[in-house]
Order: sequence, then C-alpha cells, then structure tokens
Amino acid sequence: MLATRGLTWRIGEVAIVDSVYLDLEPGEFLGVIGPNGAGKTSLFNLITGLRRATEGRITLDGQDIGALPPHRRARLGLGRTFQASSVFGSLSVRENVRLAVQAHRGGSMALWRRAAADREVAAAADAALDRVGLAHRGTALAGTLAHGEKRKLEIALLLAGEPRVMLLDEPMAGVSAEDIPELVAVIKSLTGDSGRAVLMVEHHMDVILELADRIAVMHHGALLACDTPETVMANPTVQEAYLGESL
Amino acid sequence: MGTVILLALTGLGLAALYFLVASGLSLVFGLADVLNFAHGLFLGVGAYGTWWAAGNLPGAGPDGFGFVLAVAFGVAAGTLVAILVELVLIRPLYSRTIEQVLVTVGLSLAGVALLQATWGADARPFPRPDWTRQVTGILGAQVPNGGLLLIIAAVLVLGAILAFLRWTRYGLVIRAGVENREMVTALGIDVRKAFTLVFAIGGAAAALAGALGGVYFGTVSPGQGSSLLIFAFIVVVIGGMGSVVGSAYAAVVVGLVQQFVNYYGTSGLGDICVVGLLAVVLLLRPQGIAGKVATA
Amino acid sequence: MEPVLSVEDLSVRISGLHILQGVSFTVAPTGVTVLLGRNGVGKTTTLRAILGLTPPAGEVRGTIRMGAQSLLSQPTHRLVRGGLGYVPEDRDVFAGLTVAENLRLAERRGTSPAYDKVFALFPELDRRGRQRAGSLSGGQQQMLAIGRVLLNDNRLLLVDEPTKGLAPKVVTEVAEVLERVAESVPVLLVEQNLAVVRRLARDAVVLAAGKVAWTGDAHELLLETALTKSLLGVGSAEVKH
Amino acid sequence: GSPQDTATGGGDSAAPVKVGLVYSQSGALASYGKQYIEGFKAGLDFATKGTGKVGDRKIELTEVDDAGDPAKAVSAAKDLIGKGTKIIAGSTASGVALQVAPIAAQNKVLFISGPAATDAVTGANKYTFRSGRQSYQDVVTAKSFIGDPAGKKVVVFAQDGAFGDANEAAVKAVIGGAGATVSSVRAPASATEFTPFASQIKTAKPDLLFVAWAGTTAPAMWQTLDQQGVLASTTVVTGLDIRASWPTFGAAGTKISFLSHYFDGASDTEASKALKATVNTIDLFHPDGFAAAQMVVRAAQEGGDDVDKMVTALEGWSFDGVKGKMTIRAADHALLQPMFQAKLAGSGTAFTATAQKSLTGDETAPPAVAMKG
Amino acid sequence: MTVIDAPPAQVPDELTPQRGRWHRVRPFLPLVALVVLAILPYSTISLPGIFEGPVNSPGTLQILAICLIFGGLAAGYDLLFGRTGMLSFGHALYFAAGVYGTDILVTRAGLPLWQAALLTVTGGTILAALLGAVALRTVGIAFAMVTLAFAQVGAILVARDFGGLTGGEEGLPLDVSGLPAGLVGVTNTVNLYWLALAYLTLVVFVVHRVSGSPTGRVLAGLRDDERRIGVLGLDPYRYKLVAFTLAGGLASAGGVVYVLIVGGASPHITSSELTLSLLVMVVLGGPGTRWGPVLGGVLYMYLDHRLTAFGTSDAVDSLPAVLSHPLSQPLFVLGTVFILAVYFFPGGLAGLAPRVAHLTRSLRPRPRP
Ligand SMILES: Nc1ncnc2c1ncn2[C@@H]1O[C@H](COP(=O)(O)OP(=O)(O)OP(=O)(O)O)[C@@H](O)[C@H]1O
Ligand SMILES: Nc1ncnc2c1ncn2[C@@H]1O[C@H](COP(=O)(O)OP(=O)(O)OP(=O)(O)O)[C@@H](O)[C@H]1O
Ligand SMILES: [Mg+2]
Ligand SMILES: [Mg+2]
Repeated sequence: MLATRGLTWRIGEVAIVDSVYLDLEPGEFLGVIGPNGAGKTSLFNLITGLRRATEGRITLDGQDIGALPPHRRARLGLGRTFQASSVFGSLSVRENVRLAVQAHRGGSMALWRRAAADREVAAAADAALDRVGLAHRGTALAGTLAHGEKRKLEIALLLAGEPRVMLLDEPMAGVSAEDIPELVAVIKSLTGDSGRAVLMVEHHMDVILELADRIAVMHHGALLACDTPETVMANPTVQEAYLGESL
Repeated sequence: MGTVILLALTGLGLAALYFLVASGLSLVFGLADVLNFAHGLFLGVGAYGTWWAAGNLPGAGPDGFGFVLAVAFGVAAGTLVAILVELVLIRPLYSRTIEQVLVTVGLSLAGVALLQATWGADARPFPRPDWTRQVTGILGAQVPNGGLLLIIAAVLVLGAILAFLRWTRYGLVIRAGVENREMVTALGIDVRKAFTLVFAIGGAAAALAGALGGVYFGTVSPGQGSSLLIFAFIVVVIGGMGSVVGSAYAAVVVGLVQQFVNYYGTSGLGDICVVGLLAVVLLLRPQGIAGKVATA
Repeated sequence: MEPVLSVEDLSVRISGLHILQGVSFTVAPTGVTVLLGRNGVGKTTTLRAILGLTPPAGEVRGTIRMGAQSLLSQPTHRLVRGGLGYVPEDRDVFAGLTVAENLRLAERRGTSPAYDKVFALFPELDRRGRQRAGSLSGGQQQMLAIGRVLLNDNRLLLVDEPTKGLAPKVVTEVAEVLERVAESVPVLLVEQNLAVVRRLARDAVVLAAGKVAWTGDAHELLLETALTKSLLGVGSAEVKH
Repeated sequence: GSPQDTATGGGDSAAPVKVGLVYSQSGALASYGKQYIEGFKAGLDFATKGTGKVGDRKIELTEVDDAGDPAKAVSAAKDLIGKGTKIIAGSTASGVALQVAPIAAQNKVLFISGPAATDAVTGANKYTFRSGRQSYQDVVTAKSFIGDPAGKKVVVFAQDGAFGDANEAAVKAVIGGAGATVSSVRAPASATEFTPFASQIKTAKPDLLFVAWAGTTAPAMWQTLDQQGVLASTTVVTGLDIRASWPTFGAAGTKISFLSHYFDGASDTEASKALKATVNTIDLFHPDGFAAAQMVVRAAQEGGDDVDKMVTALEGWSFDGVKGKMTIRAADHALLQPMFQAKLAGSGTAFTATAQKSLTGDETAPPAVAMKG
Repeated sequence: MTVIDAPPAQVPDELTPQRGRWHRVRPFLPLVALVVLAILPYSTISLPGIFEGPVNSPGTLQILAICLIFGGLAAGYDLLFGRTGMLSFGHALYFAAGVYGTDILVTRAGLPLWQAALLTVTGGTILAALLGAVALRTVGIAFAMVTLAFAQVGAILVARDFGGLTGGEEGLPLDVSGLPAGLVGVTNTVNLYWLALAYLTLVVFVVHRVSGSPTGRVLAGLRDDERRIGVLGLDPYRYKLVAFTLAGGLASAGGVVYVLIVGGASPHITSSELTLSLLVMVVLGGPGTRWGPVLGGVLYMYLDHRLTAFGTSDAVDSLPAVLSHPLSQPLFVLGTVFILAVYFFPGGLAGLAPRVAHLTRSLRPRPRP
C-alpha cells in the first residue's frame, strides 16, 4: 500500500537518502535497521512530508502523495512517532491523547462546543492510554514525564490516530527492560487487525526479530537489503556494518 | 550627480547610525536571546553621560581631546548601566523570554522617565567639536562631517565586534549558552560571565551610538533612543538576528532606501518602503538576509 | 577503599513531588557503578542532583561528597572543572554549533584536550567536524556527547543511558570505550541495556519509587533470578541476550 | 445612590468657584504645561488683585495631569464635570483640546483651551474658548516678512500630518491669497536625516521659506538647512519656540527670521510686569495661562454659576493681557491678539531675542469661521 | 534557536476540570463577580486614594470603563499569545481599526452608530483575516516582526492623515450628534460603563468557550509543537488563522466601544507601544490563564490613569527631590511596577492564587505520624 520509487534526498552533493525503492504490503511489519546516520529517520521524514524529497515518488494506495503537506498525508492514514519524543509538554497526558483522537476524527473546527464533553473522544483516548499502560498518569503534565513514559505516550498518540500505515522511529529507545515486553505486545497487537502496515526503526535486534516480517537494511542512505529476517541476519555485510560482535 | 552623491553619503551616515544602534541590539538579541526593549535606555545614558561629562568632568569638554574624554565617559556610563541591568535584572530571568520582555519594557519606561525627571523633557544642545557642524565637499556634494564621523565609527565598531566573535571563545560559549545554558555549565563553563560580557558590549555600542547620535542631531533628549529603536529593530530583523554583518548590510539598505525614496518619491514613502521591505524579506527568507544565527 | 562519591540521604522535591526520598549509596573509586531502575524512578534526577542541575523549583536535601569536599551548594561549572564529567540522557549537543565547535567548547582551560583519543574512538566526529550537530543522526549525536567528556581528564564520570538509540555494533563499541575509560576513571552509569550492564558493572544500585531498593555486587544481582525479577522485573532469560 | 448622580455646583453665593485645570504635568509637553500653570496662577492673582476671590467666592483650582493623552484628559474632564465643576481650562496638546471641546459642549460647561495651537479649536462650539494663539496667526505674522507677496515664490516646509496640513493650508490662504505662488515640501515627522528635503528646497529657490516643525528633531533639521546653504540663500521664517530650545538652533539661530507668539520683553504691559514679577523670565506659554485666568475670573464674575451667562460675558470681551490688547471674537471665539517678529542673537547657550516689529490683533485676525456646535 | 518560546507552560484551566473544596461553587464565581460589577454604579462608597470620587461618580466610572475595555482586549490578545503561542506585535492595528473605523464612519460619513459598528467589526475581522493569511506564512520572531510591520504601516497612514480622514496627530473627535442620547454626556457615563462591562463579558466568554472547544485544544497543542500537530493530520496554518482572525475581530469590537467611551480617536492607539502594553498586560496577569490577562489589563490601565494623580499628590511632593522627581513621572512608577512584578509575582497575578493556597496549606498544622 505504501511504496517509494527512487526516493532521494540530497543536501548539496551528499545523498542522505539514496534512491530507495520500498514496498509495504497491507498487514506487513517491516523492520528498518542500519548504522547510526544511515538515513532511517530521514526516510521517515520524507515519507511523512516533514522534508521534501529531491527526487523520486511516494505513493499511498497508488496515489502520489509526494507533494502533500504533512497534515494531508496524516489524514490519508500515515502516522508516526519521533525518535526524540515530541509530545505536547504543557498539556496533560490525557489531553495529549484526546487531541490526537480529535485530529483523527476529522479535525473539528468547532469553536463553541465543549471539547471535554465529547465522551467518544474521551473514551477513545482513555482506551489508547490504557493500551500503553499510562492510564494512571493521565493528569500529569506531559512535559514532566520521565523519558520512558514519554515514549509510551508517543505510541498512545499514534494509536489514537488509528493510522493505516505506522512509522515507528525507535520506540524502544530508553524504555526500561521491564516494560519492553509490554510495549512489544502493544505494537504487535497493532498489526494483527485490519491490514495495518508498520514500518519500524529499532536498534533492539531482539525486538525487531520478534516483530518483523521482513527487514530492510539501510546503509549510507541506500537500501542494502530487504528480505526475511533470517536472510538479512545471515548477510555478512549486515553482520559487519551493523551488528558487530555481540556483547 | 551631486545630488545622488549627497543622498548616498548622507544615506550611509544614517545607515551608520542605525547600525550602531542595531549592532548592540543584534548581539544581545541574537546571542543572549534577550529581546531588549531597554536598549534605547543605554543609548540615552551614553548621550546624557557625554553631555554631562562635557560640562562637568574636569578635562572633558566639547572640543578636541576633551570631547574624546567626554564620549569615553558616556560610553563607560552606558556600559556600566548595561552590566548592572544584566547582573541585577536579566540574570535571574534567562530562558524566561516573556518575563524579560516585561522587565525590559518596564526598564525602558522607567529609565526614560528618570532621565526626564533629572534633566527635563526638553532637548538640550549637545556639546560637539565645531568641525562636526561643517561640511566637506565631495564631488560637488556638501556632505555633513557629522555623518562622515558616524560612518567611520560604524566601520570601526563592525571590525571590533567581528574580531571579538572570531578570535575569542566567548562567541562560541554564548551561542551554545543560548541553546542550552544548563549544558554549558555542565561542561564546566561559567556561562553567566559570557552573558554579562555580551550585555556590556551591546551597552557600549549603544552608548557610543547615543553619543555620536547626539553629535549628529545636535541635541539630546530623553526619548531620542526609543525613536531610533524601531528602525534599529527593523535592521536587526532584516539582517538576521545575531548576525552583525547582516545588520550592517541591512542598515545600508534601509538608510539608502529611506534617503532616496524620500527625495524622489513623496514624503513618508521612505518609511513605508522600509517597512514593506521588512515584510517582504521576512516572507521570502524568515531567517533574515544573513540567514544564519549568531555568526560573525 | 574510600568511595570516590558518597550520597547520603538525598531527597529531591520538584514542585511538590517527592521524587527522591532518602537515597544513599557510594561509588567505588575504580570501575563502573551502575544505577538501575524502571522508567521514572529517579535515576536521571539523581545524576542531576549530584551535578547541581535540579530545576529552580526543586529542593535538594542530604549530603553529597567527593572525598572530603561537599558538592551541594557549589555551582555546576565549578564541580565540572573539578573533574566531574557528564553525559546527559538526551545528548544535549548544541544543535546550532558544528561538531568541531561542540568539541572546542568542551575543552577545559589549562588542560590539553585529548582529541586523538576521541577521534580514535569515533572517527565519525573527525569527518563531520563542520556539520551542524543538530543535523547529526541520533547515534552520531550520542557519540559527540560521549566524546565531549572524554576530551578532558576527569575524577568521575556521570553517564546517563549512553547506548540508547545506538546500533548494536556501536553499542558494543561504546561499551568497550566505557570499559577502557573505567580503567582510569570511575563511572556512575545509568543503563537499561542489561547486556551492557553485565559486561561493565562492578557494583549496582537499584532504585525503586525514589528509594534505594538494593545495593551490592552487580553480577550477584544479575545471577539471582529472583532478585532481578523482583527488582528489575525481568527474568534471567532476558538478561542473557 | 443612583448611577446617574452628579454633584450639582453649589448655587449658594459663598460656595467656591470650582475650576478644573487639565494640562500636561508629565510627558513630552510637561515644560509647556509648567509655563501654562505658572502663568495661570500669576494671572489669577492679577485679575483678583491678590485675593484669589471673585466677590465673596473663592476660586478653587483642581489640577489634573493628562500626560498629553486625550483619553486621560477626557477622563479627567468627566470626573471634574461629575463633581460639579463648570469651568475647565488647560489642554497643552492640540489633540487633547479637540477631544475635550465636545465634552464641554455635551455637558454645557465652559472650556478654555490653552497652548494648543490648532485652528480647529476656534469655532469648535459655543462653550469652547481659547487663551492662546492659533496657527493661522503665526502664518499671518510670517507673511509680514516679505512685504508685498505678489509674484513671490513661497515654500512651506512642514511635517506630515494635521499640523503640517494646517500650516500649509494657512500659507496658501494667507500668502498665496495675496498673490504669491506657494508650494510645499513635506517630510515625515519621524525623519532624522533631512538632506533630501533640504536639496528639494534649494532646488525650488524660494523667496520665502516657511518652516513649521515641532519636536526633538528640529535642531538636526536646522543644521541640515544651514549646511546645505538654504538659510543663506533665502529668507527663512519659523515660529520661535520656548527659550530652552533657543540654544539648539546653534549657528542657524541668527540666520532665521522668527515670528513669535511671545518672548520675554516682547511687550511692556501692566500684565506683563505683573507676570514677570512672579516668574522672573517670561516664556512662550506663560501668557496663555495668564489670559486663561483672566477669562476665568471674568466668566465667574459675570456668569456666577450659569454657564450660558459666562459664554455671553466672554463673547466680544476685550482685555489687557500680557501680550497687549486681546479680544475674544464673538462669532467664533477666536482670540485676537498681538503677534511679534523677532531676531535671535548670541551664541553658545546664551541667546537673547529682540522684537523687530509687533502686529496688532486685528492685523493678525484669522478669517471668521462658522460655529460648529 | 527559539527567540520566542511559548509562554511559560500553563495548562488552560478549561481543559483540566478543577477539583477541590470549592469546585461546586467555582463555576458561579464569575457570575457573582459580573453581578457585583453590574450593580457597582449604584453604590456611593468612596475609596479614598483608589478613586477620586465615589464609585458611582462619572470620573470613576469612566476610568473603570477604560480598564474593563483593556481587560477585554488583553483577554483577546491572550487567545493569540497565551493560548496559541503566537507573538503578534501588531494587535493594536485591529483595535485601532475599530476605533478609527467607527469614528470615521460616524463623524465623516454620518452613518448611524449601529451600522458603523457593524461595518467596522466586519471590516476589522476581514482585515485581520487578510493580513493574518500573509503574516502566518512566517513563524516565531519573524511573525512578530511582520505583524509589527503591518501595524506600523497602519500608524503611518493614520499619522499622514490621508484624505483628511483621520485628523493626523491631532486625532478625530467623535461627532456625537447622531448618537443615541444615552451614550452622550457625563451623566450617561454609567451606560458606557455597562457597555464596557458587556464587552469584557463577551470577550471572556468567547475566549473561554473557544479555549475549551476542540479548536482550543488544537491551539494549545500548536503552542507546544506545531510540527507534531501537522503529523497528527491537522493543518496548523488554518487553526492559527482562525485564532488570529477571531482575536482581530474581538479587538476591533473593543475599538468600537472604546471610541464611544473616550469620545474620539487619537494616534496613540496605533502605536507599537500599545501592542507592547497588551503583551505587558498579559504577562503581568499570567498568560494562558482565565483571569490573568483580564486582571493584567485592568491593573495596567488603572495604573496608567491613576499614576498621573499619584505623581502630583501631596504625599509625593513632600518627599525630598531625589524621590519626588522620579515619582512624579507616571511612567517611572509604571515601569518600576512591571519590574517588581516579575520578581514578586512570577507567573503573573494569576499565579498568585495557587501560591497563596499553597502558603495557607503549609501553614496549617499537619497531623504527626
Ligand atoms: N539537515 C541536514 N543537514 C546535513 N546533514 C544531515 C541533515 N539531516 C540529516 N543529515 C545527515 O544525514 C544522515 C542520516 O541521518 P538520520 O537522522 O536519517 O540517521 P538515522 O539512520 O536515523 O540514524 P540513527 O539511528 O542514529 O537515528 C546523518 O549522517 C546526518 O548527519
Ligand atoms: N521538572 C520536573 N517536574 C516534575 N516532575 C519531574 C520533573 N523532572 C522529573 N520529574 C519526575 O520525576 C520522576 C523521575 O524522573 P527521572 O527522569 O529521574 O526518571 P528516570 O529514572 O531517569 O527515568 P527514565 O528511565 O525514563 O529516564 C518522573 O516521574 C518524572 O515525571
Ligand atoms: Mg534516527
Ligand atoms: Mg532518565
């Protein structure tokens, strides 16, 4: 459903993302790995529209979305999380999620209705919070959350938007070992239903191996390989450039 | 031809005055991240300091070395006030941008009122050497010496600030401090000193602008600083916040546009053009001409 | 052996929240002491309190000593100049400055910065000297943040989750670096990656809900399945890989 | 109480006469205001022969600072009127006078405008008078500098805005009407660099340059006109401002022909002696305050508490003021008064003005306008 | 680099339901305050030193009316600044458009008041929408400066007195002959007071409703992270434009009332200082809080008006010259008050209530464990 064709982003002479061809099938979970600075986050930025590609096309369900601003792409069903948590720091955790739910329900321009009175939004938001295990932090200001909690809130924001294609940028970074299985379960549950596709960057290999159907490897902006986990892990270049010796 | 040269040179004189005001503003604004509405006060202190010294300080006077001494006193006074303001008022408020606005607005109101309470609302004649009242014939144009003095001073100030930013570590410390003060301290640097220094330099530049502005206008009055400030702000923004070179370019553009449009167009059009220029530059290049923050 | 750092009865309140409640532990003069605990227990808060970086709204009580010297009430920059290196959790590189400028800023007066050591560890930093740090990838920023403290000689390093967001290969490299660093300088490390902990840590301090739940030998902790389960909430299976 | 209560002016014969003075004590025009109030107090002494009373009734002054802001002046006026004040005087700034005048008419109280020079106060309404001169009288005085204007070329150099407009219009009417060709060079009030304008003036080669410029940039403007040789090449006329400003003309001061509303020594009247005795050196706006006090006393004497009677008593009244013979023209309440030509002499900070000529109130009379309200 | 951060984090109260002992009464407190303010003119209490005359005297009512208007203006400005994080330096333009628009239509064109008011508010809103559409292409300090530039053009146009419409620096007195009799004359000041109160109520109500609405939630999000809003699927530009237009419309409505109260327009109100004072009012009160901006606006205007009297009072005159000279400068006192306010009431007046509550709580004896 999501496809990139020769997607390239150059700054000056340097290609940060270099002619990437990717296809994401409905219901598929595609892991993205690669050394630091390979261009994974940049690829996400191109797909979600925070950066404009210098060459190449991006299509969603066959429609070319390369020229749309971020919010239009989001409305078409693209959702993402950020590598560095970006939540609404001066709003409460619950308000954060409600805002996301509201955005998903069509971005009401109502000026006169009471937002708090919308039970459906509230219920959907609470459900999302429950799912990531943040329900007890609902009234805390998002800005004062500890790092790991912010990661969870990021995912709750994403869930609230019920996107069809989800881009997760290192969701496990900084999450305490105890909570990783829980979060993995949450992410796993996302894909099971309704043909939702996921693109996830992650450096925790065990998580990637547990979740991904296929793994794409990026290196110096280019797609080095895109194949089943077994094949990718066996690839000597990947071993050498990315995994190194295990601890 | 004579007219064009006259307009160009007087325009540059005006530009030099704008630059002197804007350079300090730009440093404080771009480097210390303080939107300093009290900059006009430093200007006023510099002007009144010079004026007072010429009349009261032994050895100082309106002429020759005495005048240099008077200006030096004015600049010192402005610098001192700037340092005090930073130490007492701004220091507790870093990273609280909005409260800084409140304090600097309050300071500009109170400061100007204080000058007025002390020396009255009326303009006072400004002590200055006689040659600054004369003109120099350049290619058939009678160019006022006061304007030429401003141009020379502006070039010197530009050079000095650039040297400071390039050759000392302070430029770096300040730029980093704007982004994240805490982390600069966590690298073992006393960031507060650097910020005080920026204020001192900004204050000195403003005070010099005040003193030379006094020469140029021939008078000193409490509100003078604030009325120059709006154009200085425009120059800073067009030039790109924190870029001293950008401010210099912008000052030249603003000065010349004002001068030529006022002559060839109808009156008042010059101001509107400058304001229009600001809007256009920002819409096309929100980061200003120089476009990079805090570069030399 | 005299501990290099001793924290006694440390309490931190931030805007009414009691985040740390009477935390006491010591850091051994050699090797890595690791600070463990779930998200939000106050690990970062502890490190920042040691450095005097608690937000103005906060209130710190207790004693923190390095040798005979009391650290509380000293300004941060003086502590750092006295040999306390800090690698913050969110990297906090100066996004507007270039990599080279970031490093130059970290030089301390009166010492000769060990650039060769840093560039040998992270050649990337040498190559990208002129790039704005803000446009570095997450991992590259992490390298810069670590490289920055290694420029100088320190008496103690406070390192907050240095491997977060790093590729497995780099994680291994960073672990090696820290291992080598720890040979000469003691390190107080906050880390979630238990594999890294296993490799580096000599002593461990486990926080839970703002209090110290366990201190002792790190390997002992990781070997005792029941202990890890109850303190860190993970089974030994997870610890292993 | 009721929200529409206002105190009524005590009708009994011993109650004091309440007079409200709303003028600038602070702000940019504070020094004008200071002269005004000094003049007023001296005038009150003079007109009541030192008793401060009209008949048995004491004149009770309430001074309010408007800081040059019309909104504050309006608030102050409403407050005074609400407390039963029937006479309000003051208004240092034109903007203030223009906005207080309608308040006076709406509430039927007497308003005597002060130094505000705008022509628009004249004929504003039945309840509004003025105690100072108006721009038109300045221009008529300027005309006296060029003898026969027919065929002469006159340039007006003025600020953008209403003040400049009024001056330009007045010059066109007065001097242009007498046969001169009048053109104008206008500059923004905020201008700090005057070379383009000086060049334009010089190119025009006028026989007479009339300059209407107020504000702190005036010295820079004069210096530029001097440097570009304008002052040397033609007769330049402008209004003589307060004494404090004289040194700021610098070398240009002695090259300019001044029209003057008043300066110390311009007249030698009883009133001027009395004024000088209290203030030592008379300045530009002392006479306005003095005249205002004389008018207040007259109104209180003749009108009691009846404002309409006060108006009648003032309309057409002639009196001996500081400047000489003053007449309130009944039709539009213009204050006909002598005006002066002056020269400055001296250098440094010591300048003196000497009168060249004085014009009578009739000679400088503005054309009558219809009463607007 | 962010030159202008979002104002200090304040959760809009509208979005977080209050708890506590008072939470049942709280919703009615504003209503009580409104009733008290509405019947205030029937009281003859004198507050010596605070007001010149009794509360129901025209002078007092006039000052109160002006204070209320600025309370409303500040609340409207806060919709931009405190709640959306947009720092506009040109908000005075829309207020001035209201003042001059009404004045010109009534005085020069002779329209009846209601028509003039309607036209003006519509025009002011459209003006805000148009200029906002352009200015919002920039963000941060650039946005502030573009709005400042627009306002500056407005100020120049007013000062130049194009077509003799504005009266230039002398201003334009309002022609009251066609106005309803109830709005003219000192005895009717009370009606103007009620009008101002109505305006304030309207603005507070609108701002409150909007902040608590779904759109308000988006505005609060915009203040924190605009990029994030985009990625959630909302167009930041549209929402900011809505806020800008609404605030502009409210400001021009304020202008309509103000011109009636003051009885004319003067160029003071087009100056950039006025925008700056709006900012000061909001910060003084507490940005993003429900009552802070209102209190800030009222306090600012009260001081601005009353300090002139303070400066000339006997108490000040009797002080030695070093003190009495500066103190007789109203702006000196005003400026000093701002500076002190920052250090003594951080977070603005609105931050005072929780601090007092905290204080009383900590003073109460705690049960021993
Ligand atoms: N604006 C920019 N200007 C210059 N270089 C840039 C810019 N943005 C990104 N880069 C460079 O592009 C490369 C790819 O960065 P990106 O953030 O996409 O990496 P990544 O794969 O997400 O790495 P990580 O796993 O460390 O997060 C990096 O080398 C980075 O320095
Ligand atoms: N400035 C602050 N204001 C209010 N609460 C804060 C503040 N800083 C931290 N906290 C709270 O203190 C608690 C501890 O935070 P801290 O960052 O120290 O946790 P941590 O152990 O480092 O967690 P993580 O593993 O997620 O990094 C958290 O609940 C957090 O919400
Ligand atoms: Mg990345
Ligand atoms: Mg942490």
